Amino acid sequence: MPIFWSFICRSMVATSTAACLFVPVDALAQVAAPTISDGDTAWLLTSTALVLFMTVPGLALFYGGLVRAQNVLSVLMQCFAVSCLAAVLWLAGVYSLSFDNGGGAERWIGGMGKALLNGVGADSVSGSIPETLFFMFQMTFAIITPGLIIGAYVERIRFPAVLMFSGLWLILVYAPVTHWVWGGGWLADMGVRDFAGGLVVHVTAGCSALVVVAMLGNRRGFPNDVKPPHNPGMTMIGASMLWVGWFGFNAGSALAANGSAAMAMTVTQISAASASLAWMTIEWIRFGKPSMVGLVTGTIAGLATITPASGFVGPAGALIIGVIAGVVCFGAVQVVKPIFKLDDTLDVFAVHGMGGIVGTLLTGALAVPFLGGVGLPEGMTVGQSVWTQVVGIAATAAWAVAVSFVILKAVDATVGLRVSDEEEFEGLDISTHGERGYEI
Amino acid sequence: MPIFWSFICRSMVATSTAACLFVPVDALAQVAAPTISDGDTAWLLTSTALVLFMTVPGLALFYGGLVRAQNVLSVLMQCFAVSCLAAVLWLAGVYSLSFDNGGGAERWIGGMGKALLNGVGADSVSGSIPETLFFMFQMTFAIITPGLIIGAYVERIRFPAVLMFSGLWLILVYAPVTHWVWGGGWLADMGVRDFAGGLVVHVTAGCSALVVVAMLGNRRGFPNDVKPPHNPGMTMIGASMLWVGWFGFNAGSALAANGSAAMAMTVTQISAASASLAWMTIEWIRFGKPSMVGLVTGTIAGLATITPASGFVGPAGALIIGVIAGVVCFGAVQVVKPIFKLDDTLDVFAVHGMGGIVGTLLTGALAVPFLGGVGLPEGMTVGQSVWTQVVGIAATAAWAVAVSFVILKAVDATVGLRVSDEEEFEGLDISTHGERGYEI
Amino acid sequence: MPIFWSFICRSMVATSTAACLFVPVDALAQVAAPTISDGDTAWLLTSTALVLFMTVPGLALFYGGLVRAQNVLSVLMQCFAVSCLAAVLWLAGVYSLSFDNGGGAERWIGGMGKALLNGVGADSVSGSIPETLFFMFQMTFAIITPGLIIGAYVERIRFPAVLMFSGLWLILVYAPVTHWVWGGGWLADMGVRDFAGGLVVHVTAGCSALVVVAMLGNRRGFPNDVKPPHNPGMTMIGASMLWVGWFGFNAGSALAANGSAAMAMTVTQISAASASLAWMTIEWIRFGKPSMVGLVTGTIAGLATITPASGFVGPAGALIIGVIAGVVCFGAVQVVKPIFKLDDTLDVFAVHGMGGIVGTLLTGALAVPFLGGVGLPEGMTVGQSVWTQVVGIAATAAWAVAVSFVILKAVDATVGLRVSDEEEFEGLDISTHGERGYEI
Amino acid sequence: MKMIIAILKPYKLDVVRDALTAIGVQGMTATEVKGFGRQKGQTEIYRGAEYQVSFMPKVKVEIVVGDDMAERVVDVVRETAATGQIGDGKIFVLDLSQAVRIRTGETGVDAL
Amino acid sequence: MKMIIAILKPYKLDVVRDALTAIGVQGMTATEVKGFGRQKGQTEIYRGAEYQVSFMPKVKVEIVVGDDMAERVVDVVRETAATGQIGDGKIFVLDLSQAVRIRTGETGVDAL
Amino acid sequence: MKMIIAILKPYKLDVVRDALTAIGVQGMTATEVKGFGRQKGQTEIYRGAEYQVSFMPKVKVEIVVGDDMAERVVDVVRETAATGQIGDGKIFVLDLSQAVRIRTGETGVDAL
Ligand SMILES: Nc1ncnc2c1ncn2[C@@H]1O[C@H](COP(=O)(O)OP(=O)(O)O)[C@@H](O)[C@H]1O
Ligand SMILES: Nc1ncnc2c1ncn2[C@@H]1O[C@H](COP(=O)(O)OP(=O)(O)O)[C@@H](O)[C@H]1O
Ligand SMILES: Nc1ncnc2c1ncn2[C@@H]1O[C@H](COP(=O)(O)OP(=O)(O)O)[C@@H](O)[C@H]1O
Repeated sequence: MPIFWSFICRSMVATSTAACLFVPVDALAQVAAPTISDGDTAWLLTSTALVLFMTVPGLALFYGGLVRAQNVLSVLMQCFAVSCLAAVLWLAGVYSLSFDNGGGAERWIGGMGKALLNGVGADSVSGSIPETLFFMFQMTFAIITPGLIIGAYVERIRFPAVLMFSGLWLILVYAPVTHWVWGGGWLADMGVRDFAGGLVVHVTAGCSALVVVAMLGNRRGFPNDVKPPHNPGMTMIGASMLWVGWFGFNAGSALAANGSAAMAMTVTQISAASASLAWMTIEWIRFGKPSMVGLVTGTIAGLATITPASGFVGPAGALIIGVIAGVVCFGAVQVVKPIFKLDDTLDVFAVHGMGGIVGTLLTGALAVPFLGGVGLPEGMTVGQSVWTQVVGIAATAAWAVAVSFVILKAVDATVGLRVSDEEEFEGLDISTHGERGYEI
Repeated sequence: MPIFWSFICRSMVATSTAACLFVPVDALAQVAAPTISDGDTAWLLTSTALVLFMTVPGLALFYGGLVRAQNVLSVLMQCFAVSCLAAVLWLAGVYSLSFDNGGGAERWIGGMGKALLNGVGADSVSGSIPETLFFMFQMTFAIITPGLIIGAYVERIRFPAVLMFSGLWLILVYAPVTHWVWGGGWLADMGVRDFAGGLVVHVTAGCSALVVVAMLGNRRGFPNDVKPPHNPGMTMIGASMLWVGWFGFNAGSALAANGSAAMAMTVTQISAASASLAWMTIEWIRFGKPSMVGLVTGTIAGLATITPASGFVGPAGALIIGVIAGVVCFGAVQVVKPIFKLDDTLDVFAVHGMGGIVGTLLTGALAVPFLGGVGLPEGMTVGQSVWTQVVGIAATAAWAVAVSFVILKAVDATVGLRVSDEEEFEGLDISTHGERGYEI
Repeated sequence: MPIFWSFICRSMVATSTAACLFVPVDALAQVAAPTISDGDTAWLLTSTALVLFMTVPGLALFYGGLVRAQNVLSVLMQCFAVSCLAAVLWLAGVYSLSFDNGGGAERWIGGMGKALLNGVGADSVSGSIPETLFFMFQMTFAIITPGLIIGAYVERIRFPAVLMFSGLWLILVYAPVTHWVWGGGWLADMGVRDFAGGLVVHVTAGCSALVVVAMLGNRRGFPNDVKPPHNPGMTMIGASMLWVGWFGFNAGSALAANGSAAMAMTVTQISAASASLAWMTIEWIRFGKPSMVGLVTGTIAGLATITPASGFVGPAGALIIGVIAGVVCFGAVQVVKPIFKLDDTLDVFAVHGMGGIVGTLLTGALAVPFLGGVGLPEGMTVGQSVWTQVVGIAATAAWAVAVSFVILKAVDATVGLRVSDEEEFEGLDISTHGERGYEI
Repeated sequence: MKMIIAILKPYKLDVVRDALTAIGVQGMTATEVKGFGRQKGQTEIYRGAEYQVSFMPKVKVEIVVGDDMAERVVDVVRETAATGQIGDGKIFVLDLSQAVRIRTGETGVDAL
Repeated sequence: MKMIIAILKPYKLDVVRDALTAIGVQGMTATEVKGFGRQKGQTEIYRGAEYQVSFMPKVKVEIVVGDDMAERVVDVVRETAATGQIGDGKIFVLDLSQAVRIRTGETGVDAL
Repeated sequence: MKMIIAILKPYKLDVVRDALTAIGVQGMTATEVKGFGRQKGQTEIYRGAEYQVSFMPKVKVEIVVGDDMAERVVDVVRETAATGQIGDGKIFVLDLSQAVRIRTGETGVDAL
């Protein structure tokens, strides 16, 4: 929620009486250099750790428990390797493309002036925190986003394709969209609201996931002859870590340790809890048994959906968002695989894509003060606000789909997308990585 | 360690010279509005994440590893679902009942003025942190407390009973006791000391656990024909997470990032470590082999026992508390199941109940400055202080037992408490949730 | 990176204009008493939790997944029990020996004035944080260091030997070296640089590990007839936790929430990621398959290697360090066991020892501003700086080796080092602890 | 000698074993197996997708006894393992030509 | 009656079972086993150390049928399980002297 | 042909297998089993409660060989598996009426 919001919020703080308790105004006048807040820095250091924790081990476990036992290590490794790759690429230039000033192309993409953190030192400041910390916090978002897509292609993709796709995707999909929304690009100019990544993270990942599935093909045996989750307990551990880590994701996106962060944490919690209960209730009614896998999937749906809204809505809005998230994402799961016959194996689109879309839309409407929100963007009606969000969703989805398609074509033509049938049957653990998950 | 203590502690800070470095006194005089500390806020945001982490996945894993393989998912799900339910109920009114001003009934119960966080916004302040953050931090306590009780009824309870019992229990047991101790009720007035939840969390949960067992009955086959823990490694992971998370629980209860928090963390660590070693030693002597499950059970005993004392005692006191915790809780485990024949399956009373009772008692005595403590409550002798604590324990235990009994009667009469024998044999994973834990 | 660095850094801060925004200078002049920063305190409370999390459950799982299924609990228990023991010993006197003023022996060892935290209360201050917090943060380092050595002796050591060795080792190896490097001893005087424990943690543990192996002997069946890792997924969870926790380790060693901490976090991340990718690439080329166990071992190598450098180098230096870490530690693994025939079972020397050595060396060279570092120690050339580091490494390694040898002799003569062949075959879980890891 | 192979519901293992011990059977060997038969496995539903578990978990017990004991053993297993519900399992009897106790080298019924 | 023991590649279990059901076999019992034979296990490399997995995972299927069916069953198993690659497995046939259905006490082919 | 079934202490599997390979046995099939016999299982204590593990983990090896080899196999197993301690296990020998190699359809001793 990034830098622009942060500047605004910081300037508000600088002129507010309460905050000035800590900042004698005359002192401020004398000193031109920006300064950091140790409290904000402390929280962002923590948030960075929390968001990294979401991917490794959180997301890795959430996904790893759902595949069959012969593929568990491949999933863990995909998450881990993509994390490492994203970290290095973020340093190499993706951060710069996302957040550096793009000059003439500023509406579309950032510049390369901060590639390799060029010119950014330990005393560079961004808002009220060190710039390297902003860099790190944002890096963890760039790590988890391609990680989310993994759920679509597990159990059948070639490992080199994972690396090549994820790398190109970060550069060609993630960086531009991040720049549009958070880096001063055209969606930011339009007033699109995305507090912690409904568009940047969930819509990009969810829509790209569908393209991956379409081009990679379904698992052998899908839909009738596939295996149930081999270790739902592992999935629950992952979901719990995602939940806890999401506090860093959303409340960290306030880029400060303040009331906005606390409220973001509150609405995150309410949405997660109510979406979980909603999903559980639907399963209970529909299938006669409430399942643990369902319950925790609801949690993730609630978390994904509140993400864009988390700095704008209040607790009542969060309750509404949570229940809608549970219902809509549950519904989406019943459509993508059974009806569209698209083997989005771990439901990336249904949970993250739909969650991101719905949450971004609702952000347009539920920020109204009546529901405890911070209010609509200045000068906008609800209709205008929602429309702006629709434009954001459409543009993000279209870009993610189109560019993912091109990348996958390139990957298929070079390193190849899919393993052989034998490798798929034997499982990627042995065939790709030469390891076995359990020797018990 | 709540709001009252927080106000006191904050006002002390406001008048202390050292703290004034950061708060020019004249500025303070001019501004009536309370303000937040970003450092304190950063720590409480973190603490909230840590305490949520204690329940999911911490407690869930701690418990899940101890049951048989056919019930592991049911335990994980119970912990997770109770967390979601508690979060929503906390928002709906339990927070308000606990901490809002109760008007004429203030000695007994809070009001409903803050139900749904009515009137509480991102800029509401509680002590030196946002009120929503206080709300969230306290919510995580309301999540873990009914979670602890789960250990008493695993492997045989109906899932609807879990939800109904936990929900009613939060409203009828947790909210009043919290109000008595931390919300300005009669125990607070008396000067009862409970820094982080010896009474509010551990005594309530531990005593209610016994009632649950008495009414639900023992597991089939108890005590001779029950299964050993199916995955002690899972239990160890959970215990470790509880340990780390407990830093948020106890040091977070200082509601500030200060010396009191640091000391609370210190004594927490010392008690956990020494209780673990005590338990291990006893097992080694008594059974000839020190077990891992025993070691980590000792840790939890040490943590539960230091909880009420953690803001009042010093390192020497913590050593004493830890060793006593290990010995007493070990002893209690040898009594409840083998002698009373009460199948408190995962030893909720012996570890948490006894820990809470012993810790609350010792808080009365060991706060003496001689042992590095903060001193007894003003104007009290050791005897008076201990007596006050005894009253607190007795009142809390009595209320928890009586009201739990009534709730369980109601639950039994409506949704039913216990699964059928076949379901119990087959395991709750399949029979209640339609899932299997391991497909390896 | 401790107290001395902290004082320096604090005094710099106190005289810098930017920082003074928060500290009206005249107020500072009037008040002699040192004061704490709530933001720094918040971050160090968090860091302490993160570093404890590294050992339990992080390291325990990292190691536990690599042994055979019949020893998993013994490894978890060794890590956990050593943690408890270290905590109590740290309080009892090891902290004091490390950081208290040693009077006449100051160059070699601290005093016992702060044993049992004598004279240290909730309001004692160390730098800008409570002293009890400094005590706690450092304790977590004292916990993990003997924990690291466990990897060398798993699957065959007697449990009493684990406790006796670890306890004596903390007193006789860890305390002196810590004092030399961070407590004001002779290496600190020389200007040796070790930001977060390359010498204190990794070189001591890695070198002692080799001595343990030499004296304990290899596992039965080593090298041809030993079992592959029984649960690599567990290892990955542990590695992820180590990664996330390492943010507390390195960025926490700034002892403040500032730009130095943020930069330390940044270089930690870059080194971890690039070492992982380097290791993966080598495996891929050399063995035809990139393994998950290899990838995450690379991560730990990268983390260990950046540790001493993390407060001194910039992102470019971190990239270099990471790649070198991956290559060198991979190479070391191929030497110690296959060529030296030393069954350093979980590669403690190859990963931690070599990582610590290489990182400490590179700290001497890569701190140059040209690579974004903070600069060499005042008045030193690169050659002098590297030479100083060499002396530090040699002294630390020699002390660790010699004293470990003596300790092990004593342990062998008293409680005995090694279990019987039958116990080793049956596995330590049953034979030593009377438990089984999986009952699935 | 006979080798009696019984496929049982897993929770019957203990009671069958106790009953056999009572009539003087000294040893047996049990294996976890997957049974396919008239009794069908459960359906599990994860996120709306149905997974048919085609088998039932069973336990296979192998008991070697002298010819004289064989009938008795079959009867005892049948009596203790039967619940009357589908899936109770089967008993199969094979002829054994030799048995050896590894420890001592004893052969025939002495080896049991 | 005959007890037919087939050692198969694990992924052949489903197709063999379907084929047997199609010819009227009512039940069978499967066990996960480790096979040692001409087909050798994989090599796994962890941190540079090689671990030779000496066995291949196989599934053992036990099918009891009347004498008349036995040959048919052997043929069907052979046809459906064969891939022509080393490690396809074996079929062994034993004579059975008795079979009992625990639920009802039926014996002989009626018990199957 | 004979099917030789050996119940062994698990750690003897490798040495028995090597010895059999040395005398020309080409294949065998191993299963993890639970043994009940004179040798009793461990007691585990968790939080003071005793859990009696009634069985001992054993491994069952099935080896099919021609009649001529059978005695030799039994002897080799006995010699290599014996430790002289209780629980060493048993060897059972059954007659086999047929063996088929699935891959090729070979039958009899050629199939082994
Ligand atoms: N023909 C057979 N050969 C081998 N095992 C069989 C056969 N028929 C049944 N079984 C085993 O017996 C178990 C019980 O059989 P099932 O048909 O379900 O019920 P019942 O024993 O009551 O007739 C099956 O799960 C399977 O393990
Ligand atoms: N003599 C034997 N006795 C028992 N089982 C055998 C024997 N030979 C082979 N097997 C089993 O059959 C499986 C396949 O045998 P293998 O020699 O690998 O290939 P193939 O069946 O194609 O000849 C082995 O893994 C083993 O389980
Ligand atoms: N009558 C039997 N039928 C089948 N298996 C048996 C029988 N008796 C023993 N066993 C198997 O042999 C194993 C060893 O037997 P046990 O009586 O413990 O020792 P020993 O072989 O030295 O006499 C048992 O654990 C069991 O698996």
